[in-house]
Amino acid sequence: MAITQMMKYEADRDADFARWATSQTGGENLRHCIQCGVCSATCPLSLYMDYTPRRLINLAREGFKNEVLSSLTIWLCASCYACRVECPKKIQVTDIMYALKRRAIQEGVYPKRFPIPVLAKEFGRMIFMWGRVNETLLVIDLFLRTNWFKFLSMTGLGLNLMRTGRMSFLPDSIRRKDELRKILNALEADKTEVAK
Amino acid sequence: MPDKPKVAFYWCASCGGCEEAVVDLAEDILKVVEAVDIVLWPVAMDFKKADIAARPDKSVAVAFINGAIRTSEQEEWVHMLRRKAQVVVSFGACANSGGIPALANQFKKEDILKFVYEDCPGIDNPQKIRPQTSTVDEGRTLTLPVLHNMVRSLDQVIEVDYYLPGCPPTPKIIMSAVQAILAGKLPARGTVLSPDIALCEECKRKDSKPADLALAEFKRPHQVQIDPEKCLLAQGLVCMGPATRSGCEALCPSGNMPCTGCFGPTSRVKDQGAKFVSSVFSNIVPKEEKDIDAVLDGIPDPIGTFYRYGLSKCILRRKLN
Amino acid sequence: MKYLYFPGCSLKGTGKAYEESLLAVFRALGVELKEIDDWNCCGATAYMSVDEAKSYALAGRNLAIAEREELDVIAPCSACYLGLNKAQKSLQDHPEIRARVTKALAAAGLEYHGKVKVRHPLDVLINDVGLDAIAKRIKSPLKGHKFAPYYGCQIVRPFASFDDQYDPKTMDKLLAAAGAENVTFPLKTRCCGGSLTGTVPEVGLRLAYIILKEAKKRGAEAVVTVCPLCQFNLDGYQDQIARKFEAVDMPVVYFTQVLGLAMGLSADELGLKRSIISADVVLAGR
Amino acid sequence: MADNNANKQQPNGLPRIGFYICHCGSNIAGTIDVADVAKYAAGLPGVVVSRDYKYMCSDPGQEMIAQDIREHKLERLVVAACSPNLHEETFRKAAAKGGLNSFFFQMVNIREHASWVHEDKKAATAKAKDLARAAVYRVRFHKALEKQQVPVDPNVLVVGGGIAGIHAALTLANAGKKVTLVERESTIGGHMAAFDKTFPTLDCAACILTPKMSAVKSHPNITLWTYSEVSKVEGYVGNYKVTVKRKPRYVIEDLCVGCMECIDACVFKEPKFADKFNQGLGKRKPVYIDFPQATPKVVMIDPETCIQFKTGKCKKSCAEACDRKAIDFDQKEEVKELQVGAIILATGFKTFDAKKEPHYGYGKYPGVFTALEIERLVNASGPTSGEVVLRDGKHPKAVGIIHCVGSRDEKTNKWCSRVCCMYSLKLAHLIKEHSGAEVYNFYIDIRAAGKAYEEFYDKLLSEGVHFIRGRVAEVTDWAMTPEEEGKLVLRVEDTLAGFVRRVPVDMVVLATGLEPQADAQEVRRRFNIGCGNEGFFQERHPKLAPVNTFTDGIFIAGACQSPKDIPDTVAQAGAAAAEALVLIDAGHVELEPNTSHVVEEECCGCKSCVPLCPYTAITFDEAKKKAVINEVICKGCGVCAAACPSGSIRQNLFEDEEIFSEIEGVLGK
Amino acid sequence: MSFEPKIVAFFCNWCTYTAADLAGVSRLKYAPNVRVIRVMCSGRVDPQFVMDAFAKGADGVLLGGCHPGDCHYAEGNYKTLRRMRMLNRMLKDMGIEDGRFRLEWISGAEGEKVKVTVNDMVAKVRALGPLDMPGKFKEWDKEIEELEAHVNSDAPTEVAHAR
Repeated sequence: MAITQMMKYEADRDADFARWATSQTGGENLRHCIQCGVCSATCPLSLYMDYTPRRLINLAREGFKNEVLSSLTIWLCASCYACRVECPKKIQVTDIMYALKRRAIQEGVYPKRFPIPVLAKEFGRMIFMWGRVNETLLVIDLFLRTNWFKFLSMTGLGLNLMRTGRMSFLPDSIRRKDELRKILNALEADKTEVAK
Repeated sequence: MPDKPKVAFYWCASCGGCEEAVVDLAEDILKVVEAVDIVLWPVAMDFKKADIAARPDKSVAVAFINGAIRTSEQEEWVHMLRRKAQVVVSFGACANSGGIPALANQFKKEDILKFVYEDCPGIDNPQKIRPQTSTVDEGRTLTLPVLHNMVRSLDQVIEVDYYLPGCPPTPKIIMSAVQAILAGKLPARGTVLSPDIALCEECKRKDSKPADLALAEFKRPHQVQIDPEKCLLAQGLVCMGPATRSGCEALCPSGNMPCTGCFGPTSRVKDQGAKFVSSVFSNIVPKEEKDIDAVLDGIPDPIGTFYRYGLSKCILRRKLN
Repeated sequence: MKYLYFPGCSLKGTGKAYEESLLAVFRALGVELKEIDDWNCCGATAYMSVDEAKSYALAGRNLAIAEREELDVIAPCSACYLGLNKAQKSLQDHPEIRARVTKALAAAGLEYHGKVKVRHPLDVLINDVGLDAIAKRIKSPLKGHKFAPYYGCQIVRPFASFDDQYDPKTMDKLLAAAGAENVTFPLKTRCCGGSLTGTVPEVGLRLAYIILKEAKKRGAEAVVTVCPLCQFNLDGYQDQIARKFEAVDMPVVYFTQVLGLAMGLSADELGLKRSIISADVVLAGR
Repeated sequence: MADNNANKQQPNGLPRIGFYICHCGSNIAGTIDVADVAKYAAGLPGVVVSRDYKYMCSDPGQEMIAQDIREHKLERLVVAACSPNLHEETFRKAAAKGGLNSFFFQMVNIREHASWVHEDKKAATAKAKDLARAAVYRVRFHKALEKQQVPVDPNVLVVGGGIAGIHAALTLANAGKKVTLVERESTIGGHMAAFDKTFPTLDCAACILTPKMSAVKSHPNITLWTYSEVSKVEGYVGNYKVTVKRKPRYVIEDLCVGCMECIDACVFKEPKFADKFNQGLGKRKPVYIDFPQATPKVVMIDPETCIQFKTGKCKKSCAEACDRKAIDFDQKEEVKELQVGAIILATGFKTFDAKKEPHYGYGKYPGVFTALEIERLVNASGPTSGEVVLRDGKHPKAVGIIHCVGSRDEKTNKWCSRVCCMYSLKLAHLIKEHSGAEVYNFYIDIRAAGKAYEEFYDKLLSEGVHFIRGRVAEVTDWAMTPEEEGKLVLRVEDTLAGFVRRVPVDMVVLATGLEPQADAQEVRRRFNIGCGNEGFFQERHPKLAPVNTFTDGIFIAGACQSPKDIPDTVAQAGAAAAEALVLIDAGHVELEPNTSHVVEEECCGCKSCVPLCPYTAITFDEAKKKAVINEVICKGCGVCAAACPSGSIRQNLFEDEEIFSEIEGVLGK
Repeated sequence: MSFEPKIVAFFCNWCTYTAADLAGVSRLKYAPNVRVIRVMCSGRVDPQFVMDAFAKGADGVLLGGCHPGDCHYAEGNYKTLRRMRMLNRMLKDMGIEDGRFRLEWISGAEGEKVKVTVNDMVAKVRALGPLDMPGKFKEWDKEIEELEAHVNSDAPTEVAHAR
C-alpha cells in the first residue's frame, strides 16, 4: 500500500480558480454551501465518485484546482439535476459540473482515454459537421478513440439495434449547414474578442 | 386739473376674449373711460407703437396685458410696456399662465409648423412654403416676428405687478381691480386679484358634494345627462373647482359645465394640475394597478385636462423633446 | 389543435419507436404536429460540457425558427425538452449571454425573442387534449396489465413546470385512462444513467439495473418511459445487466405505445416490434 | 424661550443656525470627511456656528449644543449624525436644554444612509454635504411646536396564552395592573403544555407549567378569556380600544367545574374523533377537555362531531348529566370591548408542515412521525402512556431523527429554528430510554449554545446515540439489501466519513422547524405592527429594542418574534411586561406634534380631505362649511396635506415649504 | 468621467426609511447617488414634490412606501399609488422617460431591497443620461435673451428694452 501525504499547504490553493468558479453561470451561490451533503446523498452516481459532490464544491470554493479538474466526479455527473433540486442553498450543482467540465477540457486535464470528455468533443464536432447527431456513428467513433475492447463488448447491442431497425450508418444532416456554422463561428470569434 | 391716469391695453397671444371682457363691463366702461386716459388699445383705438415709444418711462399708470408670449414682437411690446408703465397687470389666463396657447408646449415648434403648413387636412402648399422672418419683395425687406420655441406666461418675460385671472376675467373682478388701482388701494405686489380660496366656496352645488366621492369612473360632459343641482365631481366629471381660485362666482358650474380651472391655483399651490391630481385620484375606488389604470383611462388627455390654462406654469414648463 | 414538433436526433435513430407511436397517437387524437423546418441537434447534455454559449445558440437556432409560427413546440425527448427550456430560461436570466447569442444568431439572419413555449407531450395530452377526450378514444383498455411508470430525470428537474417534482402523476393518469394499473414506484424520477450507461458501463449499468429490478419486485410487467435515452438504456443493456448482476427480462416501452394500443392502434404502427426485450407481454389479451 | 429666539434674525433676514456633525467614532468619520462637511456648512446661508465632534450624542456633545445656543443666540439647530429614529429625541432635548424650542431642530442621517452604505469617501462626503445643505435650508422654515400629553390607560391586554403570555400576564398582574389574557384555543398552556420533558434539565413540562396556569386562573388582577380572538384594534399608544370575539364553547364557563360527568355520559361510549391536543394520535368524544390540567378547567362541545348539532336529535345525555346545567347548546358568539393602554402580543409559532418535504415520506409511510407527535408518544399522560410504538403497535428497533426539516433550507424556511437540535437530543434520549431502540441523529450542525446545552449533547454522545452529519436526501421503502427489506431507508452522506450511507430504521422522526403562525400577517395588520421577511413579528431594534415594535404601546414576546426556547421566551415575556409597566407608570405619553391642521380661512369646504383620513380625524363642520382636523386623533401621516387641492392643510414638521426647501437643498450647489 | 445621476428619494418613515436604516446597520453597500427625504407616509408626497425635484435638477425620483396592506397609516400607500399612477402618465406625456420616476414598496425588513432598488435605479437612470431640467430651462430661455440683439439689428432706433 502506497503512503501518500494528504496535507495541503496554502500555496496549493488557487484563489483565482475559486473566483472563476463563482463567476460561472450557476456558480453564484457556490459560497453559500453549508456542506450538508444532500447533493451527495441524492446523487445516483456519488457511490462511484472519487470526491462526493459536496467535497468537490468545497474544493472548488477553496481553490484546489488540480484536485477538482482532474477528478472523476465531474465526468460521472449524468446531469440528472437531483442535487440542484435538493440543495437547501439553491446551489446549481449541475451547472457547476458543466463549468468544471468545460474548464477541464480547455486545460486538457481530464483523465486520459476517459470516454466522456472525448464523447463531448466528438459530439461537438459532429454537430458542427452535420447539425445533427447520429448515435451509431458517434458511439463507433467514441470507442475507436478510447477503448477497442469495450467496443467489442457492445457488438451484441449493435446487432440487436440492427435487428430492430434502430441503427443507421448514414449521417443525418440539416439542409442549412452554413447557417448553423455562421452562428457557431460568430460565437467563436466573439469569444476570442472577449478574451482579448 | 391734473392729468387723468394713463392706461394702456395690449394683447399678445390671445383669442380676443379678454378684450371682449373689457367691453363686457357694459355701462361701467364709461366710468372707466371717464376716470382714465386710454393711451393704447390696439383692438379698439388707433395708436401706433411709436406713440407709446415716444412716451417717457413710467408715464403710463397701468398697462393691462392679455395673451401669452409666443413671438418676438409680443416680447418686444411687453418689454416696452413694462418700461413705460408704473403697474403691469397680467390680464387673463393666457398672460397669467399661458392659457390655451400654452397647450402648444406639448409639441415642438417644427412639428407645429409642419402640421399647419404641410400636413393639416385642407392645406394646399406643394412647395411647402413657410413664413420667413425676413423676405425681400420688389426690393423691400419685409419682416415677421420670430416664433419662439415655447409659449410663455407674461411673468416669464417681464415682471408683473398684479394678476387678473380668468378666461376671460369676469367684469366683476375687472371692475374691482380697476377701482382698487384708481383708489390707490393696492395689495402687495404679485397678488392675484381675486379671492385666495378655491371655487367650491362660491359654488351653488357645494352642499351636494358628498364627503366620500369614491369615484370608480370618470366621464366627459357629453357622455352624461348632467344633473343641474348636484356636485359635478360627484357625477364623475372632472371639475377642477377644488383646485381653482374662486372669483368667477362659479360661472361654469352654474351653466351646468364643470370648472376647467381658468382662474389658476390658490397662492399656496405651485402647480394646479399636480395638486388636483393629488386630491382627486387619492380617493378613487380601485386598489390594484390595473383597476386604477382602467379608471385613469377615462381621462384620455391628462395634460390637456389638468393644464388647460396653465401649462406654462406647470413646474416642468413644457414637454421635453 | 396544432403544434410544432421537435423530434431531436434520438427519435430519428434509436428512438424511432417513440416517434412512430407519438405521431400515431396524436394523429388518432386529431392533433396536428408539424416538424420544425431544418431543426438541428438541441445540444443535449454533452454540448454543455464543450461551450455554454454555443450550446444555447444550438437551442436558439431551433427556437428562432420555431418563433416564426405562433405555435407551441412539442419536444418528446427529455434531453431536448430540458435543453430548449433551459436555454430559454438562461437567455432570459443572463442578459450578457443573451446578447452574445442573439448577436450570433443575427449573423445567420435569425431573430430570437424568447416567445416560444416548449412543452412535453405529457403536458399537452393532459392539459390541452384532456383526459376526458383521451378516455373517449380508448377502444380496448389494457385491463389486468401492470406497469411501472418511469419518468426519468429531465422532465421534472430542475424545472417542474407541468408535474410534481417528487411524485409526477401525468403519465400515471394516462396509463390509468388506458385501463392499466400502475405499481407504486418510488424510483419514478431516479436517473437511468444517461449517457454513462454507454460510455462507462461499469458505472451506468447499475443505475439501469436498480430501476428494472425494483419494477420487477413491485410486480410490473413492463417499465413505461417518456424518454428515448431511458428506453435505450433500460431496454438495450439488459444482456449486459444479466451478465453483471442478474437477468431481469423486463420490457421497456414508451407511454405512447401503451396509449396507442389502448386506442386500438396496431403494434406495428406503434413500433412495438422495435423493442429489444420483447414487449409481447404488453400485447397479451389482444 | 423659544419664541423669543424666533424673531431674532441676522442682517440677511435668516435665522441663526448652528450646524453640528458627529464623527460617531470612526463610524461616520471613517468614510465621511466630517471636518470638510463642517467647513462647508459654515459657508451655508444662516449658519453661524459649525462644528464637528467625536460623539455628538454624548453628554459633552449635547452640552456643547446647549452652550452654543445660549452663547451664539442660535435660533435653529441641525445635527448630522445617525438615523433620527435613534437620536432625534436626544438632540431635541439638547435644544430644549439650551432654551430653544425642540422643533427648531433638524436631523441629518449620514450614518445609516451614507457612511455605512458607501465605500467611496468622496461620494459619501458629497452626499453628506447635500443632506446637510437640505437640512439647513429646511430648518429655516421650522416652527415652534409643543408635544401633546395624553394620559395612559393602566390596563393591559396580553394576546396568546402560551408560556410567554402566561409569564407576561402574571408579571403585570403581580405589579398590580389589570390584565386581560386572550387565548384562541380552549385552554392556555400553548405548545409547552404538550411537551413531555424539557431540555436540558429534563424536568417535566407539566410540572413547571401547570402551577403558572392555575395562578393565571386565580389571580384577581387577571381576566382570562380563552376560545377568544381579538378582532379589531383602534386608538393609539396608551389608549387602545380592542374588540374581542368570544367563540361559543356551548358550555357556560362560570357554571362548569370540570367534573367531566358530561364526557362520561356522552352518547358516544368510546372516544372516536382525532384528538388535536395529542396530534391526532389519540381520540376524544364530541364533548371533551383537551387535557386534565386544562385551564380553565371547562369542557367544550365540538359542533362538527356532536350529534345534537348535526341532527338535532340527540338525547343530550351530557346536559342531563350536568348538575349545574352548564351545557348550553344555544350559546352564541359574544363580542366584547376593552380599553387598554398597552398590548403584549405573545401569539407563538406553528411547526413546519412536514408534508411540504414529500421525500421524507410523512403521510405516506406510517413509520414517519413529527417531533410533536413523539412528544405526545413519550409523554406519560399521552395516548400510549409513554410507550414508544409505531402506528401498527410494534416497537421500533431503530429510530432515525432527521434534523432541520423546514429549517436552513431556502426552498422552505431559510432560518435556523434554534430549538430543534436541542429537542431532537431530548427526544433521542427519551426514545432510547423508553424503547431501548438504536437512535440515529441526522444533523447538519449541532447548535447547543445555551446554559448546560453542550453538556446535554455530551450526555447524549455518551449514551451511545448515533450522530451522522449529513442532510438526509430521502426516506424510502425500496431495499437494496436483505436487511433493508420492510424498513424505511434513509439515504445520507456521512459527511464526516466522506461517503454515502443507507441507514434502515423502523421509525423516522422529523424535527420540524418553527414558523410564524398561519395568520401572523393578519394579526400584525390588526395590531399595526410589522413582520420581517420570514413572517415573524418585527422588533423595533434587533438588539436594543427586542420587545418593542414600531407601534408604540404594542410589545412582542416569545416565538412570535422569532424561534426561541422556553428560557428565552420567559425572559422576553418578562422584558415585554417591564416595557408595558414603563409606559403605564409614566402615566402619560407625549405625542409627536406632526399633526395636520386646516387653515380655516383658506378652506373652501370641498371635503376632498375628509374621506382620506383613516382615523376619521377630519370632519366637516356643517355650520362653517369647512373641514376640521381633530389633532388628538390625527396620527400625522400627511395624506390630507398632500391632497388638499387648494393647499389649505398644513402638516407640522412636514409643511410644503419645508419639503420644497429640502428638495432644493439636496439638489442645490 | 461617467455621468452620475442625482436621485431624490422620498421614503416613508415606517417602512422604507427604516429599511434604509436597516441597510445601513447591515452595512450593505449601494450607489451613493440617492438623497433621501423623510416623510411620515408615502401619502404625504405631493406630485408637486416629484415635479419640483425634477425641475430642480434630479435625474430620477424614487418614492418608497410600505407594501400594499402594510401601511402604518392603514391605507396611505394606496392613495400614493393611485395619484402616482396618474402622475406617471403625466410625466410621460411631458416627455420624462419611463424609469426616471419610480414607486417601490419596501418594508422595514427589506434592507436588501433598498440596496437592489437603488442600484438598479441608478444603473437605469445612468443609462438614460442626464435629465438636467435646470439646464434645459436656461437653454429654452436663451431665445428670449437673444431678442434684444435681434430686434436692435432690425430697427435699432425703435426698440429700447427694459432688460
